[in-house]
Amino acid sequence: MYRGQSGMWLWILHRLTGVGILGFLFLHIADTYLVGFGADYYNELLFLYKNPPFRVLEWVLVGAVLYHGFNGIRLILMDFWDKAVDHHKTLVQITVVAFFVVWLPAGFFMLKPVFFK
Amino acid sequence: MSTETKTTQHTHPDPVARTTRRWTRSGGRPRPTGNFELFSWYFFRISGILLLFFALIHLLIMHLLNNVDVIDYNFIVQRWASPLWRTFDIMLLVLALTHGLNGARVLIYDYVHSRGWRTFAVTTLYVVGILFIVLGAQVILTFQPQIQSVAK
Amino acid sequence: MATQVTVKILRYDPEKDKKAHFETYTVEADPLDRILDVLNSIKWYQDGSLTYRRSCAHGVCGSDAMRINGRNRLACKVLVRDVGGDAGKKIQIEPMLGFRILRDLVVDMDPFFEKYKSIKPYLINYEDAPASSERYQSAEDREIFDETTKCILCGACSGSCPPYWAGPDFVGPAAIVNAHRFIFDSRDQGAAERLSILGEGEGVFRCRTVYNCTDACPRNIPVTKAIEQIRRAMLYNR
Amino acid sequence: MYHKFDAVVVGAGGAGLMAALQLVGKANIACITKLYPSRSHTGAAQGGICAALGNTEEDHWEWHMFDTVKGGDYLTDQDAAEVLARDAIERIIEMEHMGLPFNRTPEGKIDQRRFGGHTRNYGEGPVRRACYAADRTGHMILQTLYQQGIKENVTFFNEYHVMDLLINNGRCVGVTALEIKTGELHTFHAKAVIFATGGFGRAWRVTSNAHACTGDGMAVAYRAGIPLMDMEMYQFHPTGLYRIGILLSEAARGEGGILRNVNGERFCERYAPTLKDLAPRDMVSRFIYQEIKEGRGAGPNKDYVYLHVDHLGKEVIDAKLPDITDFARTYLHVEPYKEGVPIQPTAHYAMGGIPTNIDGEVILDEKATVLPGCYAAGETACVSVHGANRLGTNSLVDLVVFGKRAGLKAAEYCQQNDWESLPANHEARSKELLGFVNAGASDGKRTEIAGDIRKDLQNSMQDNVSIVRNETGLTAQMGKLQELRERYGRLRLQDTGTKFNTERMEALELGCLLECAEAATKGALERKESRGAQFRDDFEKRDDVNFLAHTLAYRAENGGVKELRYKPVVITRFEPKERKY
Ligand SMILES: Cc1cc2nc3c(=O)[nH]c(=O)nc-3n(C[C@H](O)[C@H](O)[C@H](O)COP(=O)(O)OP(=O)(O)OC[C@H]3O[C@@H](n4cnc5c(N)ncnc54)[C@H](O)[C@@H]3O)c2cc1C
Ligand code: HEM
Ligand code: SF4
Ligand code: F3S
Ligand code: FES
Repeated sequence: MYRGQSGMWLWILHRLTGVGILGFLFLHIADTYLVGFGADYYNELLFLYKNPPFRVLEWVLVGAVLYHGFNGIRLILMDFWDKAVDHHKTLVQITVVAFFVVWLPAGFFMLKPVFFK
Repeated sequence: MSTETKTTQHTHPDPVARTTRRWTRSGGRPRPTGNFELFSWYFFRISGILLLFFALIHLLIMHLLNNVDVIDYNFIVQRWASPLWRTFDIMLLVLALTHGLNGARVLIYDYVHSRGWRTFAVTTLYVVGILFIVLGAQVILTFQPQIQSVAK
Repeated sequence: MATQVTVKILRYDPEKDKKAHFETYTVEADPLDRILDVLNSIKWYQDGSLTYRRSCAHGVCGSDAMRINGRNRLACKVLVRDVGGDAGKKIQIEPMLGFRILRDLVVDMDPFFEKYKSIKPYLINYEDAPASSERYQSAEDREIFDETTKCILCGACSGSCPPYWAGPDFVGPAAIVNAHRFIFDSRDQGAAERLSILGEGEGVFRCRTVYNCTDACPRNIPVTKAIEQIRRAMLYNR
Repeated sequence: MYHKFDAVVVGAGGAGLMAALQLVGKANIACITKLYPSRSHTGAAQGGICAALGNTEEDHWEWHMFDTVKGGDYLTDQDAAEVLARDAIERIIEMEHMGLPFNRTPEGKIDQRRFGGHTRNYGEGPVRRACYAADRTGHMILQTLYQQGIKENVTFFNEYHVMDLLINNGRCVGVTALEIKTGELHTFHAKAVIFATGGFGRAWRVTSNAHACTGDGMAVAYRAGIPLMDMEMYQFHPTGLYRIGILLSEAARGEGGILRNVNGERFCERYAPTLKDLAPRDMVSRFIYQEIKEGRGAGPNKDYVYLHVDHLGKEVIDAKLPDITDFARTYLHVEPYKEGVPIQPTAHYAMGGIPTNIDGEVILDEKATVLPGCYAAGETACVSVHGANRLGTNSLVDLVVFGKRAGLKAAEYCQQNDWESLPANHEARSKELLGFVNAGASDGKRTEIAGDIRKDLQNSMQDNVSIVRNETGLTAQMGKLQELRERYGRLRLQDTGTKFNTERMEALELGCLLECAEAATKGALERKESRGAQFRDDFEKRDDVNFLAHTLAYRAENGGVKELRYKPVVITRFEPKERKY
């Protein structure tokens, strides 16, 4: 094992979330394809998505996209702004904080109807 | 103090701009390398920024403001009644897929080393990728709401 | 003020072992001793077969890059007290990742140097040099590539880079740093050649901005920054 | 394995690489080195390389030559010093053209700075003569030359340890070398061999030298019957980091750094009113020795003084002395911005070595008889440009000036001469040596530990053959070395492997150190005078009547110094005078 510092862990997560989202995207295209067959098929499938565990997964998905997106912005900053590289640590901190600041409240709103109904 | 302190060095704010100007001046400008990797890298950034816009709005609308309690066939029907949303979704689909497939390609290059397997994996990736773009696009573009559902 | 220091070292002898394994040693050391001194005292007084490279002993020759407590470091630039060895913490030493192990902490550096050579690490200038004077260069132009001239080719950066571990072909940050040293030298005219080499599949675009390299570099070279500058130079000069 | 090359260069430091580059295109060449070229100790050189370019103020090569001769306490061969000072200018320009990134003046020329012992107008005051690349000049030279080697496709044999020099019919015909990775013995058959293997600082306890600086080239030549010249002239650099000896370059003082004793007094003023802290190294080292001896040292043992750069300001320190200050922080946890750095003199540079003429040809006796096909350059050689004391920055010049000359001469020799066959049993001596070392693994009576012998050697050399020497110490040291040589005969070996057996390499290196130490001690014992690095408190005066001559030490067949001979000094322009600064 290499005890990499922050950059390495952020990169691993970026990769995992990227692949994760891609996987979900395939699924999502497939299910949306059902729309073409008519309402019954589609609405039946949606039932699956309405399961509480699925709702939590949905929140995780939102998290993945948020994280991947925010971290992507950090990478783009590093690429195009020479000084950003010098502030690597600060940028990492900002990314992580920004992610949680958005993701946790989002979770509250998304899961409220599931658990407090 | 000695005079040496006067030779303080000024760092140019942007070394890249400074040196590229030099190449242009001296005519030693790098040849276009026609490289796919540069394009791929750049595409990650461009599509990433666009995706940030599309994906976040998509998430906001579909998962936060609304959610699966509200979303059903009819919801889709109403949404795709507007060509604007159809365009939006088609953009999202194409960008996310090309961006994601590009990412998967990078992964293959990292972890699949034998020439044969690599070609195989990348080919499969492209085939599946194109298939899904076509499937997705077909739904979004050709979708016709079915009357009885609207009536329900 | 000598204290007892415990070190755990990954050992591998191609003539005896099938697999690498850890061995633990206890040595007397001063908190201000280098890890290299600790290795030396094991080799000289406990186990002569312990194998590692070393020369300068003060971080300028690049011989002894290895993984110390999980991170690539020069053994001669880490003191016992920097890693808490004097406070009873166990110190773990392993060879670098991403290289073939020849024996114990010694790894095969040949591929690394081949990659270095592949980026044409020498001044390319097609014009005749002035007969009896230097080529002029402003202090500002000299400053632009100052950092990357510091590289001692220790390999700590490449050995810390996940894409380098993953693929045997990636030229790696060290080679890129050395390309930067020439690409941004106002006297050099080989930028085009080097950029086209680095623009290929195994060049700068394999870097995923992991930043381990910059953390690992014992010469404090902003490696990632150099890589970014090259990528931008490529983009803006198509 | 057998290899055949027109020329073989042993060592890939500054001298070896420069020599190798001269042979490209003229001869089929190989460069053999026990380290990867970029690991050579030339890379550790910090401060600068001097040449009278006159970029920042008036300067002339004659002044440089004078300083070199005077700095060497008139033991310098003046024909060689002249070559050095003249050629230096061209070599610096040549390296700049190769791409060496020197620091620049505001006009874009190579910048220059002050260095110890370099003066204006024959001693009037300090002059800016040292060209530099921050404080990693040697690193940049090594990199640049190695890069040229890559460009010119020089064949490198990396991590091959040269063990023996082969001579047949009075001509040098090649070397044998051990491939470290496999443990295999290789023979390199060649018309010309160039030695550039660096110094032997590891014979002392406190040294600025790398672990690899074990005088291999000197010892190999010595064993093959070549004498070693002026080995007693070993330089102690005044400013080594306390206890560990890592060098803080003279550049620190060149940029205005100051030495102070425990009372904060700038003591150099007292001893050398004109040049003060920038007096030559042998002198400043003695000043420090004197301060410590008289109880003005700092620390619990009162055994170090301080180097101050804090008054120079952050910008100067960061721009011009970054590495040096980094060393202080890393190894002593001292902050040079704010406080003095504890320093003590450190074993640094061998003025002596394999004797050569000004073309780098190895010579065999006081009549300068040449050994055909054999060359040497760099620290391992003794031309002698440094005489009894080398000036700062003159070594790097030596490497490139005489490295180049040796290379050119060897190229000429290769083109003009035919092959000479290898001697019968050419591997016998190497195999015997290897056999001896390897037997340490199986022979139960072999109980001596290399680490102990090395430690004893280093401690005793530090005590007896360092800055101040005398009859008692030197005689004791001869006895000690005899004892160590005997103990070496009972050397134990734990590692029985063939691949990458570094314990074996270290044993071989220790043998080389012992040879060099003995030649140095014997030379110092017999030189009953004080001159440059050789300071005898029992003979405090320089004695030009008896000792204005180079020592040549010859080895006895079964070890030990057989005899000393003396070779006259070449004097052309400057008559010996008393040395004052
Ligand atoms: C810390 C420090 C700072 C210095 N600063 C300066 C300075 O500022 N200015 C200045 O002029 N001088 C300076 N010097 C002195 C100068 O750097 C050295 O004298 C010089 O670099 C020696 O170069 P070289 O080419 O002779 O040998 P090295 O660079 O030591 O190279 C020796 C080569 O020989 C090879 N070798 C050795 N033994 C064998 C063997 N048995 N088989 C095969 N290969 C072998 C090694 O692998 C290596 O490649 C400094 C020295 C030190 C230690
Ligand atoms: C939300 C906005 C997004 C942004 C800003 C963004 C940004 C980026 C960037 C900059 C990279 C390049 C990383 C690098 O070169 O090291 C990248 C890689 C990647 N992205 Fe995205 N992305 C976004 C959305 C997506 C989506 C929706 C997917 C899935 C379909 C995705 C999948 C991937 C994958 C698989 C990679 C490759 C990861 C790797 O090589 O480690 N991304 N992203
Ligand atoms: S960039 Fe730094 S870590 Fe990488 S090889 Fe050079 S000195 Fe070592
Ligand atoms: S660790 Fe590797 S991925 Fe890039 S930023 Fe450094 S080269
Ligand atoms: S021994 Fe030279 S870098 Fe550590």
